[in-house]
Amino acid sequence: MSRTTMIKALNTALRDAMVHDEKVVLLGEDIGTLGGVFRVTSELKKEFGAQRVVDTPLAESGIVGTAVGLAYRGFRPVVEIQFDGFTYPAFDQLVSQVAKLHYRSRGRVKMPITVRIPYGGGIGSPEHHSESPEAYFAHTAGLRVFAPSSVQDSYTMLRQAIACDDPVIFFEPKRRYHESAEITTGQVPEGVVKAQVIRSGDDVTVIGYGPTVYTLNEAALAAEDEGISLEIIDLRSLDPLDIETLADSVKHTGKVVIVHEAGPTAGLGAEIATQITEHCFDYLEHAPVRVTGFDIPYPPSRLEKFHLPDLDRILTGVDVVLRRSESAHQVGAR
Amino acid sequence: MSRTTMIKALNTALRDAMVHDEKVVLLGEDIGTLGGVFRVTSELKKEFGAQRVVDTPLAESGIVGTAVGLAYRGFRPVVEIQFDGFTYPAFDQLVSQVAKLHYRSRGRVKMPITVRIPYGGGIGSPEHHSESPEAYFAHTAGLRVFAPSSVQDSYTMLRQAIACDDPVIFFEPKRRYHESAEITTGQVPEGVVKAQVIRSGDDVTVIGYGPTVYTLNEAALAAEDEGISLEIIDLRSLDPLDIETLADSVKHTGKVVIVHEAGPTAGLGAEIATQITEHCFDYLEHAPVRVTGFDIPYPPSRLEKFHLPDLDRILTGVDVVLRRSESAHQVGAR
Amino acid sequence: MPIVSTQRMDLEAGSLPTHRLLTVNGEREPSEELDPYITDVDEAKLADFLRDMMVLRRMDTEATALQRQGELGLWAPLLGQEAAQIGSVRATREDDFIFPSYREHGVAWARGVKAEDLLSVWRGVTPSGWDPNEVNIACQQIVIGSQALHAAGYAMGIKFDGGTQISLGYFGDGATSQGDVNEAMVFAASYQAPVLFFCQNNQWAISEPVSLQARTQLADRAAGFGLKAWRVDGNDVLAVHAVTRAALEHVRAGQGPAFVEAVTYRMGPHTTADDPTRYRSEQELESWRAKDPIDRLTKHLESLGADVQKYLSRGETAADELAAALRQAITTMPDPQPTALFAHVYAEPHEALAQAEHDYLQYLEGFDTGESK
Amino acid sequence: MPIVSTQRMDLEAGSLPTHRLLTVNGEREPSEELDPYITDVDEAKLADFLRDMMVLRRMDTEATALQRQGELGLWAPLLGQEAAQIGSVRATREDDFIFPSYREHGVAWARGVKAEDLLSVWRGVTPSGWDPNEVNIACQQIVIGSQALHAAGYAMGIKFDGGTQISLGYFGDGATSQGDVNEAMVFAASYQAPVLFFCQNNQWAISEPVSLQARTQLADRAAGFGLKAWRVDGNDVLAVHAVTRAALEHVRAGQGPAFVEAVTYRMGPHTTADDPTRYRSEQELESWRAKDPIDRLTKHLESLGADVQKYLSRGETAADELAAALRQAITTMPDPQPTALFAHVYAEPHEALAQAEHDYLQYLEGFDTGESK
Ligand SMILES: Cc1ncc(C[n+]2csc(CCOP(=O)(O)OP(=O)(O)O)c2C)c(N)n1
Ligand SMILES: Cc1ncc(C[n+]2csc(CCOP(=O)(O)OP(=O)(O)O)c2C)c(N)n1
Ligand SMILES: [Mg+2]
Ligand SMILES: [Mg+2]
Repeated sequence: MSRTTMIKALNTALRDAMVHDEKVVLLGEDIGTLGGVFRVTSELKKEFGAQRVVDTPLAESGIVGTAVGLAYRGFRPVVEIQFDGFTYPAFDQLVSQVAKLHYRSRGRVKMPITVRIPYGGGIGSPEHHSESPEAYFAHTAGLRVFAPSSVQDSYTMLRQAIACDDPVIFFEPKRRYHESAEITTGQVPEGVVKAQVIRSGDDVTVIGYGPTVYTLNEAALAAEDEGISLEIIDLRSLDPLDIETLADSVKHTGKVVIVHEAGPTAGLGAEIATQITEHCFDYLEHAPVRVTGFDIPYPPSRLEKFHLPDLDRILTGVDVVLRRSESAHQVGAR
Repeated sequence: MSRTTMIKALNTALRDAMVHDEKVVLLGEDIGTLGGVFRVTSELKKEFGAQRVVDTPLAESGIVGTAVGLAYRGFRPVVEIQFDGFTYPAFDQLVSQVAKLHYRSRGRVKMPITVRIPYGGGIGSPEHHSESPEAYFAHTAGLRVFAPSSVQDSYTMLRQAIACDDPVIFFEPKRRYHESAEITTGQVPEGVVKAQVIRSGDDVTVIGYGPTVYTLNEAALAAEDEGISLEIIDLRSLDPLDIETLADSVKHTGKVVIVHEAGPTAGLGAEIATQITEHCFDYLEHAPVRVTGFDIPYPPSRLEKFHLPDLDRILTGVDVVLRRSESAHQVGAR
Repeated sequence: MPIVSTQRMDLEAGSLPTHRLLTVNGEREPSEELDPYITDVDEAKLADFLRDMMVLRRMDTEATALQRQGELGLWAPLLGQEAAQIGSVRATREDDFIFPSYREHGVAWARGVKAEDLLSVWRGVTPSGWDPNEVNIACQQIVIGSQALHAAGYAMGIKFDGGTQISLGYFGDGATSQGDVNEAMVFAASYQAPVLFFCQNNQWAISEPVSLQARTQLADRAAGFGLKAWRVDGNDVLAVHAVTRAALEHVRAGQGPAFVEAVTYRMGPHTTADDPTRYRSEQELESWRAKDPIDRLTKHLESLGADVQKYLSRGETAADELAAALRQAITTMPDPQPTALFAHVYAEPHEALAQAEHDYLQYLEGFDTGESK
Repeated sequence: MPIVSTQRMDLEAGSLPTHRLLTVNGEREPSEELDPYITDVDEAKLADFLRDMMVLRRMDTEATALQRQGELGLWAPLLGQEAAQIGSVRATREDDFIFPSYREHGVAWARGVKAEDLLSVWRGVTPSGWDPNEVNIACQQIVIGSQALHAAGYAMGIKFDGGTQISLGYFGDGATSQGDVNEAMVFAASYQAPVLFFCQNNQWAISEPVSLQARTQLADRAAGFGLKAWRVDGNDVLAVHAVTRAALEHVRAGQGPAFVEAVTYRMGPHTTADDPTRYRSEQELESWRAKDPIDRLTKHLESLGADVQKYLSRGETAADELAAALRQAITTMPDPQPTALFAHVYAEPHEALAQAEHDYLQYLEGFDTGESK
């Protein structure tokens, strides 16, 4: 148990995984000598050498495509994409190769590739540095998608992702990178990553993941002051979705608000809302409400505070689902 | 009015658009001399020359990226991606450039690019030739996404797509390419592309688009025999979604089945289901039911009949929403 | 007024020589550079090449016939490229790992893949026909150029774990336009990884001539990335063999990645779905027929005074046997069961998919028993 | 034991010469090839280059200062690359169209873009600062390499519509590893499109030395694609100007696309968020300081007997004026309104988004009037 930042927790997870399994290699732009632009891989090249912490040429398809070749050779590559918006040049390799090779080879070739992506907005960056592309990958069969929200989960889930024999797209909430907490290291839980009820409540279920979970907790405190009891669920695994945990909660509360930074249309919130409706139709007192970013390109940084779902919009979403406010539209999303 | 195949209707639309506006240029692999692997661009190079019907090097990012440059120059490029599964190498240019440049330039640079993609399964092809990637693009702000189902719409909507000042991802239902019908050419309706109620009914609303619409019509006939009246809606525009038309229907029937070939998770069906739930919560008698392909890589061709939503699965979906069958799961989808 | 000339580039033009050891008449041309690499290639070995190529050609025509008869969904013929494939793959070590495209049937077959396993994919019964780890050859790649990066990555792995193998990436002329192939050369050069890129320049990418993809020799392009590059007459099995050995030696010695451009010709359609008469002339075909790799090797064996008839009939027997067995295997190959839809999507448990499978199978059972629809 | 040497490649190595007209001491070296291109570059013109570079440097330091003070979100300094940018852009015609990366501030400014319009993007108030069609320069590109394809496509358009312009794509050394840049060369070569790729090899891609991206000269790489390639000392404004003119002449004459590698150095951090001491040495920096482009031109003007003090003070005045005006403009620049979120997402009506905007603005109004939250 020691107090550490999320960056350090991720760094420790990488180090522990590399010690644990010598087939783990890290690949990415600037991850070696520099330790990554966020320093997540700091000092690892010194410790493990340039053959395990590999600075790569500036080409994301190349990084992911060579990771596929390394997996064919029996390695367990952990790729860093420098920023969310630079994932797309690798999209073809991710969707047509990484996601499909286990199926294509009928289980003979494993693709235990972890793709770490610092994602989401709120850090005042220029274009392409604040994207939330998780729905693209959740929609892609063959991939698993994780999004930790806490310092502890950053460690634990990264270890789980690396240990997993399937490819995992691992979304790191970069805006929470500097948060710190006491964490336990060394343990890698077996089994599937589940959603977690991180705060129990009776009135409304509020579901989020990654960077928004912090704000969900704030919302719960604020709502409590008004006598409203929120049940907060941190999704953790975006694919597979732990629908049991979600449905259990909604069957109890009858109302649900789903929060993410990506735009609503065909986003993860739509899938969650639909599955909840499928599983809890007779329990629902109101249509699921989504509080999300807008269906727009990520805006310039001085506008992002208007784009990102904040405390007020989440609480408005709660009001809507409680029928204390007129319309879901007022949440600033659908 | 003349009877023509869908391929010929698309060909005519391209020709008419090129005659109408000399800034329309076609780009793609094998579209010139060969006339495209499906012959959609047949004879056009002869008629318009190699500077307007451009055989390109074998590189999809290159095709879309140079189309962006052509749009900067004032052209109106129509790109052919040879098969759905080869869209992904161009994903970055589509998502980070084509979709965002109008926003980025504050409206000073238009991106009137049409990306034609023969899509979907059912033609017995090898891997990567039967994908349904529409959700990726519907989730991407800045793009419009069209999917005609009929011969007439193939003509009309392609003309509308090319005339549109926004980029349009244009999904052609390749498995219906050889269908024929009488069509009217020459007209390009103004305004937004709307959904169409192609058959009125009272019991259940069934929503589809592209290649599945044909099967929806079959389902309506089969259901009629059993005394069930289906209202069939052809979505036509996948983004923007014409929620008014969908909601009006569901408010009338109280029940909805949504059909597509792509896997369910974070697919377009989830968005449709969610918006319908948002708009028609008090009218719904059952949770929206999705009848879709599975969350798997597209299977080998001798398995595709099990994967694609067929008449029986659609009718089972109808039974489920009518509570004549136990569980949505039996539809073979969520 | 076409802006792109469709004229074939002069095969002899460019900064690199096009290596050749056998003239089209089968005469042996000496080569100071290459002769040392084939001192062990005696009559017996040449006869083996001949048999390989004959069997391969038969497999190919048989596959085309099976497709025409509806037994295969599609087939991508290698007709004309037998020398490029056999000459190169026979130069590899068994533990060298190969990343092929959809047309390298000869490469896979020479590695011990059964013809019916190869064809099973084209029949549409399975996503892949063999265990890559058993034969050291990856699944055939359809997405143009992707596998070049896999080859580069595998080679990085060899370097990282200290292996002595070489990774080979096969692709066509059209593929050289793809970003992935170029990035593969960047990565290979950067890490000086033990990879050989083997490009079969068969002059066409479906309907597009190589002159549309490149205005220089493809080998020159590779050299610009810092790869050691060779250009070879791809219809000359001996030269292909020699050049591939030279290239592999270079790579195995740790001197960096290499590139071979084998100049050959796709005699058949792109696939059975293609109609090449729409984009190329009978004359062009004729001129390449004169360079046929099997004829050339036959003539060469004759010039050596070998009993060619014996070798030809041996080759034909082998071809007949393979064709008969192949036909038998393919026409009796059962269709897959719906459970195969869900198998191997994930390596580890995935509840939602397991549930979908369970529900679907139950639903299908309903039909069998006629219980419900 | 690092597998990738971080040693800089010898700037003089490779198959192409590195053109230079001014030694580091400002002495003029003759060049048969390039001299004809700069016969009109007299003292006055050189003095203009000096002023341009001085103003640019001041804009850059001012921007860095503004970032440190929280007025900008980020800044990507061009310090050290003034000659590469000014020398090249001043060789273009006004109607040539330029596709820049995020570091070509000098190129944009020289085209008439106001400094505050440039910085407005980096302040985070707008997605772009100017109208590309007014100054014939596209929005700055952040996705590495993408704009090379746009430049190639624009050039195809020039060819298609019979224009006499040239399209220019600027990018860095790191960008040459991206598939897009290589595909851009494929397309440019295939259509013999009038495009000039201008690569500022500033030795670093964030923390990665150019030797990680390439084992040959970048210009050699381009030549392998069939592009006419030049390599030039990028800190020699005269040589850059001459080479760019030569390259543009080649392209404008319809002789095909071209590539210029300007060998320069990024003296500052990658961006204001970067700490270059983590990956490069003070010695390296020192050695490049000795090659400073502004010093070099100053010394050259001295060697010509010019009244350098006059030019320097003129430059400083211009720089002071720009800096003051820039600071004033930036520090008083208002934040955008929430309506800007939704503007220009689409060129044509989009009901759902219009509805979302309407609802959101109403929601925000609720706060203002305190009616509801
Ligand atoms: C990324 C991608 N784009 C397009 C295609 C469609 N396609 C299949 S083969 C082919 C031509 C390939 O030419 P070449 O690389 O020369 O190989 P060859 O077929 O001649 O062996 C094309 C365009 C594809 N398979 N993958
Ligand atoms: C596709 C993509 N990947 C990664 C990045 C992050 N990134 C920004 S600049 C840069 C280095 C670029 O180096 P170079 O091309 O040499 O240009 P320079 O910054 O030196 O001008 C990187 C990796 C990016 N912007 N785009
Ligand atoms: Mg070819
Ligand atoms: Mg650089």
